[in-house]
Amino acid sequence: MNGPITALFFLLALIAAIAALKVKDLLAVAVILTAFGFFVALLYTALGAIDVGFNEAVLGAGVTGVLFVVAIHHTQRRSID
Amino acid sequence: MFSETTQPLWALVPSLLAIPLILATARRPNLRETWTLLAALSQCAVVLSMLPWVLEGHVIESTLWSLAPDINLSLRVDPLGFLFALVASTLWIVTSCYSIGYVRGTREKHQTRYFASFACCLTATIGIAFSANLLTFLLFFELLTLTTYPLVIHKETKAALSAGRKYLAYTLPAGLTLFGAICWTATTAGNLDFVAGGFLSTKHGTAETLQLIFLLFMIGVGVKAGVMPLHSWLPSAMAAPTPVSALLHAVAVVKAGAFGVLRVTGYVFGPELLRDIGAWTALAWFAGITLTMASLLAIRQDNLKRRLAYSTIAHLSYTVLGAALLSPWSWTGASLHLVFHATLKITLFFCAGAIYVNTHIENISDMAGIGRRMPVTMAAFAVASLGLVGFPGINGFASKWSLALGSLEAGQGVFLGLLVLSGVLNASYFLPIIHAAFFKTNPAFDRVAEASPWLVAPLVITATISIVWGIAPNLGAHAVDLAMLIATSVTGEHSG
Amino acid sequence: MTWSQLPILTPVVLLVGATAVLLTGRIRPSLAHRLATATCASCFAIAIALAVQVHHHGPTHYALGGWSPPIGIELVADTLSVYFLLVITGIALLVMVGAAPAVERDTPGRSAEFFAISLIFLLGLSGIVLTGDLFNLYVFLEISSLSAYTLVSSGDERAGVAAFRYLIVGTIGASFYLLGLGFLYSVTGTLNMTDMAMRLDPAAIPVRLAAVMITVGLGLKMAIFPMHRWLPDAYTHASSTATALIAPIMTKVSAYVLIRILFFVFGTSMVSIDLPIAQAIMWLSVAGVLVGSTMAIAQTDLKRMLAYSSVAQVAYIGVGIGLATPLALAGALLHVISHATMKCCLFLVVGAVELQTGNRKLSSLSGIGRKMPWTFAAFTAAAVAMIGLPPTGGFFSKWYLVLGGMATGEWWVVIFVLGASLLTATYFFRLLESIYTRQSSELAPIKEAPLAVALPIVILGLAVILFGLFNSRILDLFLRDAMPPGLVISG
Amino acid sequence: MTEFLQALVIDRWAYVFTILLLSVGLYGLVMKKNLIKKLIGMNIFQTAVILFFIQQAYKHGGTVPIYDTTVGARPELYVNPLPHGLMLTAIVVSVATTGVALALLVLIHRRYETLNEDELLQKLRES
Repeated sequence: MNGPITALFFLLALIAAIAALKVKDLLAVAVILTAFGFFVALLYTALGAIDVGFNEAVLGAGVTGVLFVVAIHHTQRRSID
Repeated sequence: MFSETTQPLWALVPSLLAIPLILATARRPNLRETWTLLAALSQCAVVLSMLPWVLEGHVIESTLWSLAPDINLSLRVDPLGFLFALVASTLWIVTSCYSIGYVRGTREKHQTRYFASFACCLTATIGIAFSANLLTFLLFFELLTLTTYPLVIHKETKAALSAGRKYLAYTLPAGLTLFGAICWTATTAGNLDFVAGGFLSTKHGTAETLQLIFLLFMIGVGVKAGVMPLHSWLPSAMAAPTPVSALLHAVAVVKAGAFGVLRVTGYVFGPELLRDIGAWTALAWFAGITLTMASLLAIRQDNLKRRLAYSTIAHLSYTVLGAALLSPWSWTGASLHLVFHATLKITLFFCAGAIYVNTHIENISDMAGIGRRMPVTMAAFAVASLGLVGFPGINGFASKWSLALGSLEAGQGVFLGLLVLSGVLNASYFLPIIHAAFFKTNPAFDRVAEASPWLVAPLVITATISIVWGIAPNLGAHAVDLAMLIATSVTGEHSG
Repeated sequence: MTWSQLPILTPVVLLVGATAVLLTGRIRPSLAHRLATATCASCFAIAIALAVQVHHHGPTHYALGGWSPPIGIELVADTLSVYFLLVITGIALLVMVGAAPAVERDTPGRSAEFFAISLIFLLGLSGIVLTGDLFNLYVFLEISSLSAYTLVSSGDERAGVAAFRYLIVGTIGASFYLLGLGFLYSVTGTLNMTDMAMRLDPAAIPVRLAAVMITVGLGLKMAIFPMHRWLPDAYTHASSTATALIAPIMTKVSAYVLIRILFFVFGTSMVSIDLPIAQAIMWLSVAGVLVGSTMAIAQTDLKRMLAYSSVAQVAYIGVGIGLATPLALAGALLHVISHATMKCCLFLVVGAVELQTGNRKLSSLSGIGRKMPWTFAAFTAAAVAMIGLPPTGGFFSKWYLVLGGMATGEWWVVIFVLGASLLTATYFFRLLESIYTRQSSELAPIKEAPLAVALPIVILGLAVILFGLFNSRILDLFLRDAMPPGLVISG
Repeated sequence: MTEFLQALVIDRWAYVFTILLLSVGLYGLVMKKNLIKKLIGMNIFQTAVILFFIQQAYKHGGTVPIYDTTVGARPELYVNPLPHGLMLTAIVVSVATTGVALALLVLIHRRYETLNEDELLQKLRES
């Protein structure tokens, strides 16, 4: 809302989200998802929610990413869509 | 503890108490049957003990607890309910004796389930008789449906199971219809307590609404009463053992239906409203057509029990017709027929069962000459058939006579014609059986003798009662007095 | 301690119990079950105490951490929440009592974990009914849902897929709820239920959007048609104990949230007059009743049949909510307790049958009624209640529903509700017939279930009948006071 | 309604982004066949909801909700901190859900050796 920086983060998050759904290599997807989480965390910070931003960076980006990587490691890497 | 207001409650206790006792003594048949007999005797005694109060015109009412806002689970003994309870509980005694002889004679399986279900049914029947409002009535009515089901499928043969399914297919939708009708009544009237002369009036809705409610009620109770075209479960249900057919399909279940018709016409709608909305003509015509058609169909049946079943359908419609005509005499006749038809039809079923136990014959065409070998049984059969035909000197005459008077009183001569026609038809499907039984011979029966005393005694007793009441209808139970009390309270006029 | 602290006690006891069960499971596994049962028993006792307290002194408030509302989170025990708390803890206790053999069979060596998660599940549910804060409710909703997914996954080999589907649907439901909550917060600036009810402007567009979103979200959790697809799989493939625990109470608690938010926060007039939300719920529920009953007829697996009948029966509650008249809502609330008891009874019987025979195909049940007389006597009572015949609880909930429907002139609803009873009768009588009449030689060595398993079943079977006979006691003790503002049961 | 939409697009363009993000999540949930992709869709959906809350808390010209001596005790100048607190919890819930879901996926893969919905249904039907 406060100008171009927020808008940029929004755009990046949106692109990351779409990419996460489009890319077929799931390990790459996990990385993109982490990036998505990171952009969202930045967004939170830009919106004045520093604590939520930290939380998202650690949990939303970090832990979730690791969880996905572990799960993909245990299952399969390729996805048909 | 034993006061006037608790008495209707105590009437339910013996049969209810008998259920766990019967189940608990499953391994000891003699003890188990003792419970049944004891329960039957004490139940009858409790009911009879209320006779003086009822004759004095008291209406005994006892409320147990609240079932829903403004609606209580309450029992109420008025002349009509009393009459029905008396018939059911008295005939339970004889049926119990008969059942014991029958199930042992045919070595039925699952006898414990049989006796327990029987006790359940009796509880439900007495409950129906003493219900003080429509919700209590519905409660026991559905309970009767449920507890009869195990008895219908008792033999567990294919025919019995499909008869059970047919029974449910008719009675469950009927129960729901009744449920809907009762809900509708509760919504429009805000009250469900039976009142002699009816509690609904034209201010509770338009004529069309009330006609629709009446139709729903009649479908609800009419299925059990076997009013055509809702009758076809009844002949199928004859797959049950004979004592079941005898008590339940000649007395308890179908009479519960007929009793329901009396309750709804006389105590919910009332003669005045039914005349106003014109619903009585429709009911009367349904009953009139049923009693003619059923008699005609009975002639075509070769299976004795099925013929009796169609005869039952016809005779229940006598009661329904009497209720529909709304005159004092017709109501007297309807109430009397509720009682008198019961003793007659139960005798006939007992005879059919006695023949089956001894010879395993079910078809009438095979019964020629049996009267010579089982004279007592067939004599009782003859008495009961003549009673149903309407022969003077047997109790069926008294009720038919009142009904005839009632139809004249209501100015509906055409129904008198139907009654007479039905009497002739009755004769034409019963008399050939008696004729063939006594005046033909069949060497196959040479080694056949009377059935065991457990079976013969009950049918002799019921036949004797029929004759005694034929000569003095008011003896003992004051049936005529009670019937007149009912007619007076409902129609507001004195009969005779 | 004082009586006003009772509301917090249930969640705390459950949390402590869960931890203790997990720890003792490591040391003495046999102790875990007893500890879990004891925890449930004490929760039931607390619920009773709370009920007495609320009955005599009115709603009990407890401010968490001493922060008074509307800033802090508040626990509120009023009649409605106490009623649901009694159902939850009572059912939980009865399921727990006989759970040991089945759990040991279904999740060998991990029964302590199973019991611990069950207790967390109950913690979530009791939190939902006790909280007075809408966001807190979301958190408890997710706690109970997460443990429910885990419990479901403990079943047979297909349970994982069923649980995953349940998880996706459940999370979408919760997210919709949260989204709706966001809208509400944006216009009112509060999350406290009572506070919000006072500040709401029913005409505001965000409020209306929120009402739709929250209804959709809870509809998913409650399995209202057409959002019911997850339920049959989840209930069928979960282990028998998990199903007996989840099926009777999980959807009911979602119904509680729906009632609480629609009638207490939004208000009756908004959801039934300003917006056609109640009508939508009603018609979807009618469809659910018909679809659920019809699908149940087609099933060959006992558990799956019961699962579809759950869809239909929960829809009855939906019909009552949708009619939004005092009597219909009373019918819905009465159906909560009666359906919880009968469905719990039926699923416990399934568990007992699986335990004794290792099979639950309908065709293999022929003649089992004679082998397990007590269990199946209770089963029969519950089946009769499902059909809605007197004198059981099922009959009377239908009675109030139909009266409520007639009062508002919704004749089609009345006809469909009554007609659906026939469908229910079709599959239950077919089942009863084969249970009691046909003979199967395979069943020869089958015996009645052990006492601890059979006893809760019999108690539930009796309860089904007693709740019917004494329904007006329930009505007087709980339902009259539990009615939302503006709806009064006359008489 | 049109006024509401107008206000949404012009004054609050950020909400439009959030709605887009919601739709992307929903699209992934409904359209994707791979269960992990579905889960990612769910994650995006949840993030969008959380974002929505954070946006509500935001005020033009508001500062971070940490006491600042230059601003003083004037609540209208701070961003509303309450939704932040709530969303901390919501994020934890969402991560926990993801964790459970991934565990289930590992379980499913172990049994059926696929995470494709169509293949899974096929195998379920066969067994």
